[in-house]
Parts: sequence; structure tokens; C-alpha cells
Amino acid sequence: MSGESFLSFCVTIALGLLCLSFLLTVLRVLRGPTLPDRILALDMLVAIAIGFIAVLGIRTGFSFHVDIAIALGLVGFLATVAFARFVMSRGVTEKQVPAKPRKAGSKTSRRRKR
Amino acid sequence: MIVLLLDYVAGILIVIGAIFTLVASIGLLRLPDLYTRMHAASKAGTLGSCVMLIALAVQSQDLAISTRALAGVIFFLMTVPISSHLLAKAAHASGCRMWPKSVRDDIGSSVQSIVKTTQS
Amino acid sequence: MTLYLSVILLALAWAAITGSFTLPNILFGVLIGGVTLYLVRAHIGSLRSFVRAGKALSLVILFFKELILSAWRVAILVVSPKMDLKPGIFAYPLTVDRDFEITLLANLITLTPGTLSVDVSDDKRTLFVHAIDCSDPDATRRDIAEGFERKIMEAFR
Amino acid sequence: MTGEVADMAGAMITTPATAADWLVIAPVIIPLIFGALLLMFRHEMRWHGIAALVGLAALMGAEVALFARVLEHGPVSMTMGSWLPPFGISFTVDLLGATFALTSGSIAFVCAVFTLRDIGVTGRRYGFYPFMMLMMAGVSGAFLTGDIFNLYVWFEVFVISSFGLLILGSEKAQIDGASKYAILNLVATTLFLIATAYLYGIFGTLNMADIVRKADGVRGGAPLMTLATLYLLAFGMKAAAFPVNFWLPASYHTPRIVVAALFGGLLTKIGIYALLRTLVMLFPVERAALADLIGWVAVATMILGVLGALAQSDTRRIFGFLVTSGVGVMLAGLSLGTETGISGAIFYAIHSMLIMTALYLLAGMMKERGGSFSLHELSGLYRNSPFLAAIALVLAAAVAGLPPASGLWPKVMLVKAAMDASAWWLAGAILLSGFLTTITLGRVFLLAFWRDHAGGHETRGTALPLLGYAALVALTVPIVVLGLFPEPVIRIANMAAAGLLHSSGYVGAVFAAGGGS
Amino acid sequence: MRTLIFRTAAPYLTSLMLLFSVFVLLRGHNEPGGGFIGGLIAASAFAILGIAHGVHAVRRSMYFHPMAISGFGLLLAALAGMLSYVFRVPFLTGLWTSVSFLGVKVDFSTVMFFDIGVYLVVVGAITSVALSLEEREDG
Amino acid sequence: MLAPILTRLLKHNAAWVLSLAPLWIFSHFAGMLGDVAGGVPVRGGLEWIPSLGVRFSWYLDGLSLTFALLIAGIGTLIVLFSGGYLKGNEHQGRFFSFILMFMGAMQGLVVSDSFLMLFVFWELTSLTSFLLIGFDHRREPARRAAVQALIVTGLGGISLLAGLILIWIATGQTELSGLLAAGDALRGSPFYLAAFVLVLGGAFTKSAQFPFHFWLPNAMEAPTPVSAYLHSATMVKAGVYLLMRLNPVMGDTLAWETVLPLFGGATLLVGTLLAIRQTDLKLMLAYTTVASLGMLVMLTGFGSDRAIEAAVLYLIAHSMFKGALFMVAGLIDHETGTRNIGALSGLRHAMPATFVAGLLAALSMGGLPLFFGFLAKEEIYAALAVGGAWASIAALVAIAGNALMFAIAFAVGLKPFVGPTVKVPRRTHEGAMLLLTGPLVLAIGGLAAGIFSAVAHRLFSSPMASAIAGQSLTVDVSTVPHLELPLLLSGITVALGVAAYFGQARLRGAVASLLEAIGWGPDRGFDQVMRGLVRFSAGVTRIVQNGRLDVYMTVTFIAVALSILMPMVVFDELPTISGLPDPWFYEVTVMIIGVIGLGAVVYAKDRLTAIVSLGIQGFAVALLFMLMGAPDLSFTQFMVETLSVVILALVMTRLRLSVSDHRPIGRKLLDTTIAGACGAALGLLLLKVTQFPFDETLTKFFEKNSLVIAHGRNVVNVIIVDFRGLDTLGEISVVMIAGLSILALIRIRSRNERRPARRKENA
Amino acid sequence: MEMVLSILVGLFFAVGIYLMLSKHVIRILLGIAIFGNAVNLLIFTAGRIERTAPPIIPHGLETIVGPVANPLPQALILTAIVISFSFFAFLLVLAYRAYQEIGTDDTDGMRVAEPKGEPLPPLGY
Ligand code: NA
Ligand code: NA
Repeated sequence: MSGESFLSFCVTIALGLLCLSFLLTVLRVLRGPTLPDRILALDMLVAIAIGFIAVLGIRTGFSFHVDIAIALGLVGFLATVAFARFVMSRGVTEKQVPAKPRKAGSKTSRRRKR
Repeated sequence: MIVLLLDYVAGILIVIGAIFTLVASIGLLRLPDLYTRMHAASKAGTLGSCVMLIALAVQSQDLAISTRALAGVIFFLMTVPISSHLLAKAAHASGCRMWPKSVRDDIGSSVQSIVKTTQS
Repeated sequence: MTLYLSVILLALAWAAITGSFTLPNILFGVLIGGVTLYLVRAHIGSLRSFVRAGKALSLVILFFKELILSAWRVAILVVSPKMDLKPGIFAYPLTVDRDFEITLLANLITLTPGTLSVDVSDDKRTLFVHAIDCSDPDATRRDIAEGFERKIMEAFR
Repeated sequence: MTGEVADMAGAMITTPATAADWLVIAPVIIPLIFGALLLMFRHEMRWHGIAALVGLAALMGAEVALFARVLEHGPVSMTMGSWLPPFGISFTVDLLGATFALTSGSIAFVCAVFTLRDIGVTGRRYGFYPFMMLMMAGVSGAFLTGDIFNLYVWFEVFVISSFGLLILGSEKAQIDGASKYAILNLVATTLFLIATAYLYGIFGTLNMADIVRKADGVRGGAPLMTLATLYLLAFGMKAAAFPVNFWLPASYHTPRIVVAALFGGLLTKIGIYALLRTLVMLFPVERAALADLIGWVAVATMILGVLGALAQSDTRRIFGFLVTSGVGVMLAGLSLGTETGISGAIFYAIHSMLIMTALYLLAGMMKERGGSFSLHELSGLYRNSPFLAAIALVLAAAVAGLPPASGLWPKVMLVKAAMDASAWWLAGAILLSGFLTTITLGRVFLLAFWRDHAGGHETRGTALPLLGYAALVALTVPIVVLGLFPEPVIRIANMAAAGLLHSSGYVGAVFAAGGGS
Repeated sequence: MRTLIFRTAAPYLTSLMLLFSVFVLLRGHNEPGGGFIGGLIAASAFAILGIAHGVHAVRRSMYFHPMAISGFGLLLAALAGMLSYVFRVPFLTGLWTSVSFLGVKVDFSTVMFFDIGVYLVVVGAITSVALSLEEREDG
Repeated sequence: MLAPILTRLLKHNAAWVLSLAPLWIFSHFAGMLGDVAGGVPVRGGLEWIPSLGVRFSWYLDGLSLTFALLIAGIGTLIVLFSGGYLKGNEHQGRFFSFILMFMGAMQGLVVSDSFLMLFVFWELTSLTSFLLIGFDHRREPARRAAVQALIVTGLGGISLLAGLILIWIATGQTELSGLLAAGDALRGSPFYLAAFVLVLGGAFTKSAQFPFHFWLPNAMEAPTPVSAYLHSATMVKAGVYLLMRLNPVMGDTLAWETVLPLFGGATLLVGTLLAIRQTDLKLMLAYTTVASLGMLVMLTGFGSDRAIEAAVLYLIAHSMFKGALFMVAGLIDHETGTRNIGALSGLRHAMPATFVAGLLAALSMGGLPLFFGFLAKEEIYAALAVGGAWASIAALVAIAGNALMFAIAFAVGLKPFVGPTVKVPRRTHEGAMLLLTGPLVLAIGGLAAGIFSAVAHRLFSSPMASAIAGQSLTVDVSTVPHLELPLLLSGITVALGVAAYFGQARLRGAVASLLEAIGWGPDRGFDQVMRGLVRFSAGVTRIVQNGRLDVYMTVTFIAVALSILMPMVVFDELPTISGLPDPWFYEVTVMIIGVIGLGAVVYAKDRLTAIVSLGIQGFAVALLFMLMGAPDLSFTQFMVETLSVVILALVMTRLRLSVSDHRPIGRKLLDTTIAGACGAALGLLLLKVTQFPFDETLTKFFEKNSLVIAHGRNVVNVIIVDFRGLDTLGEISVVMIAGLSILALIRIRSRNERRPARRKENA
Repeated sequence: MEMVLSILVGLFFAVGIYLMLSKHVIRILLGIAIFGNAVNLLIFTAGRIERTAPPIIPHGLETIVGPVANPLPQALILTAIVISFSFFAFLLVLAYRAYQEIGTDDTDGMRVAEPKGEPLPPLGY
């Protein structure tokens, strides 16, 4: 098997595995049960996508995939941070905590932030 | 010859990376609570992506791409723990329960007390 | 000192992502790195420390080793048909006391076998760590103290 | 670097661009730059009003010059980036675009005069003038561009600026009105974008002159009927045609009065402009097939609009519904599609820009002098402010299409055109809507001006709001002049309509530059 | 957010992201990227700083009000197009020139300044949005 | 325009100066009498709106000139009268300017040659009369009357406009002078009947023909000079003028000769009956005006030479005596403070001159010999007494009407002055010079015209009748009674009139009980229509503009679905389904992820899940772009999706919202149908479009020149910053403005919530 | 391939519109976001699908050789994405402010500008 055809074989395998991972992770997003679980799964999706893009980069030979992967890492990070911040001030689900104390709690966390 | 070898290395690396990723997503599904799932995502998941990026760096014959891919790897390694930490902290602080079979929670007491004082 | 180091690191990052290690490009990187750091200057804690390159390198190597190991262990755990878990959060008393070092340690812990930094106490004395296997927290504490924490102190003091 | 491969002459315009050529883009650049500067110096609030006036005066100057040039030379065009059309974005200005641009610029200037006293510190700090400037950039761009996707972009520019103007003040009703306005307008512009996507899929080009050239070639195979209907819907929504006119009466009464004036004058007319541009110039065959549909839409719009006005107590809401009703009248012209019909619609649009702006300013002055917008509360204005009453009377006559104001002539043209085409119902509806408008405004005059309730509002202070009056007069004078001497405008409208129906001049102006491909 | 780890790391991440954003901006003409994406990345960088250290930190580090920066960006982009006037070519015509600097030929073009204008507009506007959302009613 | 200033300077005496204007006009027109009487119309004009074929042109023949003279002449007197009548009124200046404007409009109307010019002046008279009727605007009845007049005549106005344009289309003529020669073309045109009905609509409303008669008596809310002027001499006669004007071109048809006499006769009867019913002097006169207008219309409708002659004579006579009587009534009101016929008696001592004027006018109105009114009445009877059922009925109607008018004439012109003196609200004395000039001149004029009827006939009525008939008429008239049938009829009329005068009270009671029995009239109908109109509008508006965003959206998307599906089906633009797709497995996976994301957004139990799911679908789209060769898009989409989700999360942090999106099942079905139809429509159209061969010229050009001319390898970016840089300029404007609007939205709090601690921004 | 994408576009539109028909502003916003994506895919597909390579001129070449994805729709979509993102952000904040001012995100409750049961205008004169 030549290097090239081996590589393309591996690429196909990897893409298949990654697709499977995508689907499984999406399942977790849907299942939850708490918001942080979904956020985590979303973060995981980003990680898979980075791998996916890297594999595509190998497949097509274009260099720009790396930049996109890096940018994706960045924004994935940002998204998780923002969600974490959201969880911090709002609680894990919308239903779990009654409104009033949650309000007080969120205010506190605001104050604590400074 | 080197090119050929690099192709093989890259091929193996991407498959390994993909496997790690798959494992991470299986873990995400199977593990019982948020905190344990985070272990799967932040380790296996990150490693998977990084390995695949390294594969790209290896396979590319362009120095610019290789260095950039490696820069990307380092960048992930810088950000992933921070976001994991933030998520875990936020989840814990806002009362996301641990798996009932968890054996201990040292911050449990202190954090709960903080929440309580702010709520009153 | 850290500032200069940061600028140099940023310039290197610039060179790496542009893929060109020519002098003008690195100088340009220094310029951009300097400007970006200047923007956030107010929030960079003062840290008068120096770096032992060798020790730092050994820290990096340790880290990669631990990363691969931890990923491997998690992978095994996840795919094993019967998951035997004893997760929990334990408190880790910190020896390092500078923000930068605490942060570094916490991040490294997150990336190591079955551990995850959840929080740092307000007095910066305790790090709360979630472990996927919390059956023997003392052993884990020992590993950290003799592994990462020691190497960090060696590298940055 | 690779000169030997580059076929410069086959790609780029080589003739130099003169200052006169730049006139076609100046009405966009001027407000854009002023808007940016005003935003940069957001806190130098004392200078905002003056700067805006200077900017709008410059805009008006450019538009006057442009208008004169188009009148003299016929359509003019400039393709940005020196690329040959249709590869770059062309700004192509025919008499239709130039006329609308000039009218809108003048209205903006008048409104700016009104704002000098009306917009306070908060409004200035949070960007009233940048919003206004960018809105004018968008409006001018929409009137002048010769590229349909670029038209979409300018639409979005003025729409988002109008959002900004709409919410300045953050009153409850404003926020509520703005929500509906924003969501429905977003749907409208998105429909425009969707239609443009299909258009691109069919023609492979976005330059309107290029589309005109290609339209006959694709007719028969491509789904042009559906496309034309989609444009009708999208722009109909922008123009506030029934049954997709909700956004207008839901929101126009909520912002500051000068903003409502600006909106009433400009926004729906851009929808009308776009309808004329697309349906008459790009899809004439399809327009003819849709003529009856458009006609019924027109009838419903004008009648339901004026009925809506009759049902309101708030002067601003009355005027909002009257804007809608006027849209119906213009659509009637579009439905007819004859030169007189379209010319009537164009004239009506010019009239409508002036009159609707004036009406809202009037509502503002009525509120100032009478203490309320509600017909339940207003009273005694005839006694308090006879001059305002006189203006109100002229404006009412203008809206209702009565002499001696500007509304009569376009209505006559449209009725004539409708009767020429044996579209009796259309003619009847135009006349009926005028009649119902008379009733509506007669009642307003009666209740707000003539009636003197006990305990009515007493005007505080005796200082006359001079700037307000100045702005109102500046609009009323042209309304009367157009009523007394309509000939020049009719002739311009006729020429504009002819240019639209026989678009060879337009196409020629675009592709004259370098032959094209 | 009051977490030591994040607060310590955030400024470094911010400057790294800003650096990356400049990279994306400057290479946009030849590879994917450009002013808009660059601007978004830069805005994300400021958002990270804002979440970690609060709105004031970002305001201080940006020095100018973000909307003023945005306005300047628009002005820059428009002026880059206006330069064509001097050369008697239509609006927004790309004009190129090369400058030798330390033996390296650097291309300057109106197109580049246009893209920088895009970048500044996006940075300013998006950061302003993020900041105004971060800012509390009572803060 | 000068009037208010003048009035401020001269007070009421400005009337003397102002009356010079109509007087000058009068003399100007009088100078034309010679030519016009000789059958040479005076014409002229300027170009006004050539594009519409409208010239500013005038045409004065006997008809117009007589009208013009009446308008100017009576106008002069009215101005004088108003000077006295409104003495001391703070808005007298305004009044003068209104009435002069009105006069101008009226003059314009009768001298216009061009249709549209006629229409312009027609509408101007409506507008100015609106102002005049509502002059006393603080009283609700005045306001009602004004708006009623405006609405009724406005309705007529649009009808007239339609009719005129129709005539224009039918004949190609835009001027009356040209039209006069095109009568056959018009009568032969298929549009004749429509044009006829429309023109009648204008004329009948203006001239208060039954059933549009009600606005006129209400208009008596106006100050008496206005009533005297508008409702005797001028405005109401505009309709009659129009009919007379068009008689040569539209008359002589069955429709004309049926409809006009029918409505005219009905109006005559209704008018007189209602007049009897009144006790208010002005109202009595007003209803007789209605009746007289009916008479004129009836006569015009007959169209015979004598009928036209009669109409002309009656019109002139009526203008004079009615003007005089109105002014007399006004004088009485002004001096005594009441207009109630029952409360007035014995004024001859206090107001002798008024008495003279009243009596003379009443005599003319009663149609007694020597007066011009007699002449008119004789001609009427002569015209109607030609045999035939139709004419006989008309003659009977005329007799009845005239008799009742006779009674009312004397009720106004005689009754208040004779009998014992009674106490009235004000101390009574004779009116001032300004007040007396008008009625006296007119009343004496009526007598003089009767006595010198030959001159009057030669100068006025004969040319006018000729103009109406469209050909030269030679009918001789004389105030000397001849012993013929008309005289007999006159006698009967007088006898009946005398009887009615003395039996007034009983008649009044009878009519009143009749009206009560009917219980409804067009006047009350007007109120009902107006209220009904507002209620109906409110009802309709509540349906079409009901304030609910979801309804707005539903309608909008139904429109979307229809506007794509309908033409696709109707014009056969549906796509063909052919060719097998060949997606790769990972493309399919990405699409599936996208679809799962979509489903998750819809089914999400709470908003946060929905938001996260939103991230998934955006993510899938970005990956799809990546796979399809669009890295720039992918890049941007990743960033934008993430930022959207982040902003959503940031905003959600600050909202406390209810959780579920519960829609009732019916609603769900409807929404699903609409959404499904829209989706299908848009998808099908896309398929259809992509099945059309694609023109790649632009794409090839960009690919070819991107590097070599524009120096960029990334074609997409080169398009963004160079080929289509202007789009991007607009786009960043949008971004900037969005940022600024959001800043404004968040920073500006509404007043009620504004806190003292609102902080200053630092920048 | 166009067919598959047409179906996908139709699905995106259907879901977006379904959400936009909701009474809750937040759901409407989610719908708008999806609607925007649908439009982007629509523009993309309308320019025809070519899956082989992105429109980037490789180093060493001066023009594109061989089939690449059509760059023009991509540029148009970029503009559209940016614009729709700006609108989305604005609408979101607007919804938030509406919630603050009016106290609900249910459009049934958002009846300040056009209140329920408004009185008739004066019926007299
Ligand atoms: Na870009
Ligand atoms: Na763009």
C-alpha cells in the first residue's frame, strides 16, 4: 500500500469514527439532563470538529484548515466560558431553582465577580 | 522516502486521534454525572484533536502549516483546562449534583454554605 | 521580566502561526505582541521570577506523559463494560502561593489522570480537585505534590 | 506583478472618473462619513446638530447636482472598483432614482432642522444623528444603486438605522412597537434576499442592467413568474401593502415625532421605488401578468388604510394608516403599468414623501400646542394657533387630493390612467379613498382645531416653536407650489416613467463605459 | 468571574487572541480570513477579558469608547475608497504600492486599509455589545 | 390675503374697501356684456399643465357671464353686509378673507374652460365653504354642518372628477369650449350613461337635490352673510350651473330628461314641505332654496327652449330675492336677537327700511307682477303647460311648490313686520348702513329688472339661455301679464299661496306630524352613517390590524407560501425530480446533525436546551460549508454561531422567563402546515432554479482576475474587499449601527424607571 | 447534490418559520437564526454546488484551474451572515428590553403600542 493510499484509507476511517463521535455527542446534548451537561457536549462537539477539520486538511492539502481549527478552539473556549458564566448566575436548569432566591443568588455572584 | 514515512505516521496518528475522540464521546454518554464526563471530554477529547492536528503538522510539507498546527495544539492545551475548570466550578457552585455514588465532596460544605448565605 | 518573556513568547507564537521565522517577521511579532500586551497590562499580575529552561522543559515532558497516560486510562475506563467508579472531590493544600503558579498547577492537574481542578479557595491555600477515582485521595495528593507542584517550584523559583 | 497575464482592458474601466462621475456615489459617501465622524465625536453633543445640518446640506447639494446631471444627460453610471460592469457594483442613476434621492435628501434636511430643538442630550449621546446619517446613506444607496444585491445591502443599512431611531427613548410603547417593526421588517428584507438568491441562481448576475439584457433570453425556461411574485411580496411588505402592512401602523406612532416624520416620508417609498425598479424594469412581462393581483392589493391597501385611519384617536396613528393608504394609491399605478399610471405613481410618491413628513411634524406641533396626540383631548388649536390651523388645512387638502395642494394631480393622473385602462374599480377605489381621507381629516380638523373643550389644554408660554414652524413651512410651501404648478414635476415623472418602461437608456449608461461583455 | 485561575490566565489569552486576530486580518487576502473574522476574534478576546475582569477592565484597555473605534473603522474604510478620487478612478478602486523595509518588500494597498476598517468596525461594535450586555443595571 | 390686515386697521369699515374688489370684478365682467350678448364668447387662457392637457383657460358666454356677474354683484353687497353683521367680531378679518377666497373660487368655477380647472375651483368652493360654515367653530352644530357640507359636496366632487375624466376619455376634449362641439360624440359614447350619472352626482350634491338636500339647511349654522351668499346666489347654484353648462352636450337624451325632472320635482316638493315645517326664518328660507334648486333642475331637465328660458329667469330672480331675504332675516336676527317667526311681530316701526327690502323681495319671490320673479314664474308655467302627462305632473308640482314658497316669502318678508309690536331679546332699531345696502339693492334690483325686463333679458337671460341650449334662442318675455294659460296657473298659485300663508300654523302641524311618522330623514341618516363608518372602520381594523405579532407573522407566511406556490402551479414552474444525489457519508452525517439540531430546537422543553441545540444546527451548517469548498463561510459561521449563542446566553442570564412554548393542538397543526408549505415552496423553487443552466461569466471573471489584477489568492475575500467592496462598506455600516442601537437600547431607560444612580459612561 | 440541499434548505426554512410563528419572542428569535441559516444555504445552493475545492488560487498559479466552488455566492453569504448576525443581536437585546419594560416575552402580552380594546375616536363633531 502506498503512503498516499494508506493515508486516504486512514482518512476515511478517521472521518467515519469522527462522524460516529459527532452523533454520540449530539445525543448527549439532547439528553442533558442539566445545562452543564449540554454545554460540555457542545464543547466536545467543537473538539471533534477540530479533529474533523484537521483530517480534512490532510485530505485536501489546504493550509487554511489549521487556522479554522485554531479559531474554532478559540470560540469554543469563549462559548464555554460564557455558558459557565451563565450557569454561575442562573443555575443548572431553568426549573430547578425557584425564581426569587435565584435572583438573589445571581446578584451575589455578580457582586462577587468584582 | 521520508514523505512516505510521514504519510504512514500521519495516517496512524489520525486514526488514533479519531479513536480517542470516539472514546471520549462514548464516555460522555456512559459516565454517570457531569464531573466524570468532564474527565472524558477534557482529556480524551482534547488529546484526540491534538493528535489529529499533530498528524496534520507531520504530514504537511509546509513548515508554516506545521508550526501553526503545533501552535494550535499548545493553544488548546492552554484553554481546555480553563474552560473545564470554569464549567465544573460553575456547575458545582450552582448546585449541579454529583453522582449519588460519589465518595466525597470536600468543597461541598463550604460552597453550600456560601450559597446559603447569599440566599438568605 | 515576565512581561519581556511574554512578549518574546507572543512574538514566537506570531512566527509560528505565520510560519516565517525571518527577523523582520519576528520583529513584527514583537511589535504586535507588545501592543496586545500593553492593552491588557493592567491585569497582568507582577511576578518577579525567572525561568529555568531545563526544568521547564522537564515539566513539559512530564505533562505530556501524564496527558497521554490519563487519556489512556480514561479511555480504558470508558470502554470497559463495567465501570467501577468512585468519584469525588477532595481538597488539596497548596504549597505554591503565586497566582501564576496556582493557575499553572491547576491546569496541569486538570489535564492529568482522572483529576480535574474545580476551584481554588478564596485564601488561595486549597485547591479543590475532582477525581474520577477518589478511593485514595492521599495518594493522589502525594502524586501532585511530588510531581507537578515540585517541578513548577523548581522551574520558576 | 504579473502584468503580462493580466488583461487589464478586458477587466477594468480605463477612462478616468471625473468629479461629475463621483456625483452618483457622493450621496452615499457623504452621510456615511458624517455618520462615522459624529459617532467618533459622540460626546461633543453641542456640535451634532450643526454637523448633521452641514452633512445633509452637502448631501442635498450633491443630489441637486446629480439630478441636474441626469436631467441633462440621461442616466449616468459608475462602476465601483473600476471593474467593468457587471463585475463590479454599478451605481446607475436614472431620473427615477435621482428624483427620489433628491426628495428624500430634502426631507431629511428639513427634519434635521426640526431635530435641532427636538433631540435632547440623551438622544444625541446615543447616536440620533449617526442613525439619521446612516439611514440617509442607506436610503440614497437604495435609490442610486444599479445592483440588486447592493440594493439589499442598502436596504439593510436604512432598516437597521431605522431600528436605532425607533428605539431611542426606550419608552414602553416604543420598545413594543419596535419589536414588531423589527421582526416584520427583518422578515421582509430576508424575503428580498431570498428572492435575490433565486434571481442570482437564474441569471448568474446581479447587475440590474445586465438582468434586463438577459431577461428575454431566460423567459420561458426560468421560474420568473414566481420570482416576480416573491419580489412583489418582499417589497410589498416594505411598502406596507395589504395584507403585509402590519408593521407600519404598529410602530409609526411610537418613536419621537421627527423620527416618525422621517419614516412616514421615506421608508414605504423605498419599497415603492424597489417595486417599480424590479417589476417594471426587470420583469415587465411578469408585472403585466400580475397586474390584477397588484390592483386588488392596491385597492385593499388604500381602503383598509383609510378605514384604519378613521378608527383611530391618536393623530400619529391616523397618519400612520394614511401612509398605508397612500401606498395603495401608488400600487394602483404599478398595477396599471402604463406610462401615465407609473408617472402618476412617481408623482404621488414625491407628494407622499413631502406630505407624510409634514403630517407627522404637524402632529408634533399639535401636541406641542395642544398638549396631546389624542383626538379625545386635543382642542382649541384653531384659536390658539391659527397659523398651524392654516398649515393643517393645506396639508389635509393635500392628503385628500384636494386643490390647491399637491395631492390632486397625481390622483388625477392615476384615475385617468385607470379609466384609460378600463380599470373602473381601481379608479373608483382611488377616488373613494380620497373621499374617506377627506372625512378622516375633516374630523381631525373639527375635533382638534375647531372644538374648544372646557378645561382643554392651555398652551404654556407664548414662545412660538420657530424651528418647528420653519420645518413645517419648508414642507408646506413645496406642497402648495406642486399643487399650483405641477407641470415640471409631471414632466419629470413622465420622463422617469418612460425611462423605466424603456430601459435601454439605463442599460446603455451602464455598459457604455467599456462595452461590457 | 471570581476565579483565580481564569483571572490569571485571561489577560494572556486575550493578548494571544488579539495577536491571532491580527494574523487572520492580514492574511485574509490570500487565505480564508479578513477583517470581519479578525474583528470577531478580537472582540472575543475582549469578551474573555471582560468576563474575567469586568467591564471596566476592557474599557480601560481599549482606551477609546468601542463605538468610537467602530466609527473610526467606518471612516477608514470609506476614506480608503475615497483615495481613488485623487487618482481619478472610480470609488473603491484598489490601489497598490510597495515599500521596502529592512529588505522586505511590504505591500500597502487601499484594500488592506479597507479591511482594517472592517476589522475596527467589527471589534468596536461587537465589543460594545458584549460590554453593554455584561454591564449590570446596577453596576 | 390682505383682508385680515386691513380689518385690523379699519375695523368693520374695511368692508367698504374690500367690497371694491368684487365691485371691480363686477365692472370688469360687465364690460364684456356687449360682446357676449352679441353671441361672441370671451375666451382666453395660459398654458398651465400641458402634460395633462390642462390650460388655465376661461370661457365666458352668456351663461358664465351672468353667473359671474351675479357672483361679483351679490358678493359686493355681501361684503358690505358682513361688515355690519360681524361688527366687533374678533375674527372678522379672517371672515373677509374666507369669503373673498370663496368668491374667487366661485368666479373661477364659472369662467373655467378647462375641465380640471373647473374641478379645482369646484373643490375650492367646497373647502372655503367648509371654513365659512364652520366659522362659528365653537358651536358643535356649526362644526357638524361644516363637516357635513364638506362630506356631501366632497362625495359629489369625486363623482364629478370621475365624470369629467370619463368625458375626457370619451371625447378627447379637455375644455368645455371644445366639448360643446362634441355633444354627439359624447351622447354616442358607451361611457355616456356612466359619465351622466357621475356628473349628476357632483351636481346634485352641490345643489342639494333630494336626497342630498339635508346639508344645506344645516349650513344655516353659518353667519347669515354666508347663508345669503353661498346658499342663495352662488355655491348651491354651481350644480345647476354645471347642468346648464352640460345641457348642450349631455342633454336631449332620455336619461337626462327623465332623471333631472324627477329629482328636481321631488326636491321641490320636499323642500317646500320642509320649509313650511320650520319656524326659524333662516331655515324656512333655506328649505325654499332647496325647493328652488329643485325647480331649476327640473326645468333644466325639460330642456325645451321655454323651460331653459324659465330656468334662467328663475335663477336670476332667485339669486336676487333670496339674497335679499336672507339678509333681511339676518338683519332681523342681528337687531332683535331672534329668528323665530312666532316671536316676531310689528317690526315695521323699528325697522322700516328692512321692511321695505323684505317686502319687495317677498313680492318678487311670490311672483307678483312687475317683479322679476313674476317673469320667471310665467315662463315656468309657459314651459310646463305644453300638455302631456309628464309635463302636467311637473306643472302640478310647480304649482304646489310655488304656492308654498309664496306663503313662506311673505312669512319672512311680511309677517315679522306687521302686527303688534312684541318684546324681543334685544332693543330693536334699524340696521346700519352697511347692513341695509345689500338687501335694499337686491330687492330694488328685483323690481327694476322686472320693470326693465327687456334690457335685462337682452343682456343676461337671453344670451344665457342660448348658451344653455347650445344654440341661439329667441324667446320674448315681458312682465306685463298676458291672458294665457300661464297667467291662470299663476293666479291659482297666488290663491293657494295666500291660503297657505294664513293656514301656516295648521300646515306646519300637519307636516310635522307627517315627518314624525316617518321618523327618519337623511340628516339623521348622516349621523348614523358617520358613526357607523367609524364603528365599521374600527371593526375592520381590529381584524386586519389586531396588535398580535403571531397573527401578523401567520398572515405573512401564508402570503409567502401562496406567493411561491400559486405562481409555480399556475404558470407551470414546478421542478422536475430527476437525477440521483450522490452525497458522501460524512456530508450526510453533517446534514443529519443539522437536522437533529433543528428537531431539538423545536422539541426542546426549555429555552436553554433550545439555545444549545441552536448551536448544533449552526455548527452543522458551518461544517457543511467547510465540506462544500467554502472555508471563509465556515470560518465566519463558526464564529457567528458561537457568538450568537454566547449573546443569547448573556441575555438569558438577565431574563426570568416562563419555560414552555405551549401551543394548542389546532394552532400547532396550522403552524406546521404553514411552515411546511413555506419550506416546501422555497425548496421546490430552489430546485427549479438550480435545474436551469447557470451563467458562469461573473464567476469566471473573478477567478481569472483575482490574483493578476486584484492581487489576492482568496477569491472570496477579493470579492468582498475589491470586486464588491461596496457591499462590505454597507455591511460594516450595518454592524456599526447595530452596535450603537444596542448600546442605546441598554443604556436608555424609560423615564419611569430611570434611576438616580444612572451612571455616566467613561470614554 | 442540489436536490439534497434543496430538501435541507426546505427543512431549515420550515423549522425556522415554525418557530417564528410562536408567541414567545425568544422562540421567534431562535426561528430567525435558523431562518438566516436557511437563507445562507439557499444562496449557496443557488450558485450551484461544486464540492471539490475552495476558490483559492494555489501558490505558484495565477488563476484558478479546475473546478472550484463558486466564490460569488460565498461573498454574498458572508455579507448576509454579518448582517443577519447584527440584526439577530439587535433583536435579542430588543426582546430583552421588551421583557424588562413589559414584563413578558409572550407576544400576546406585548400590547402597549396597540392596546387591546382601544376606545373609539370621538363620535361627535
Ligand atoms: Na473575510
Ligand atoms: Na462581507
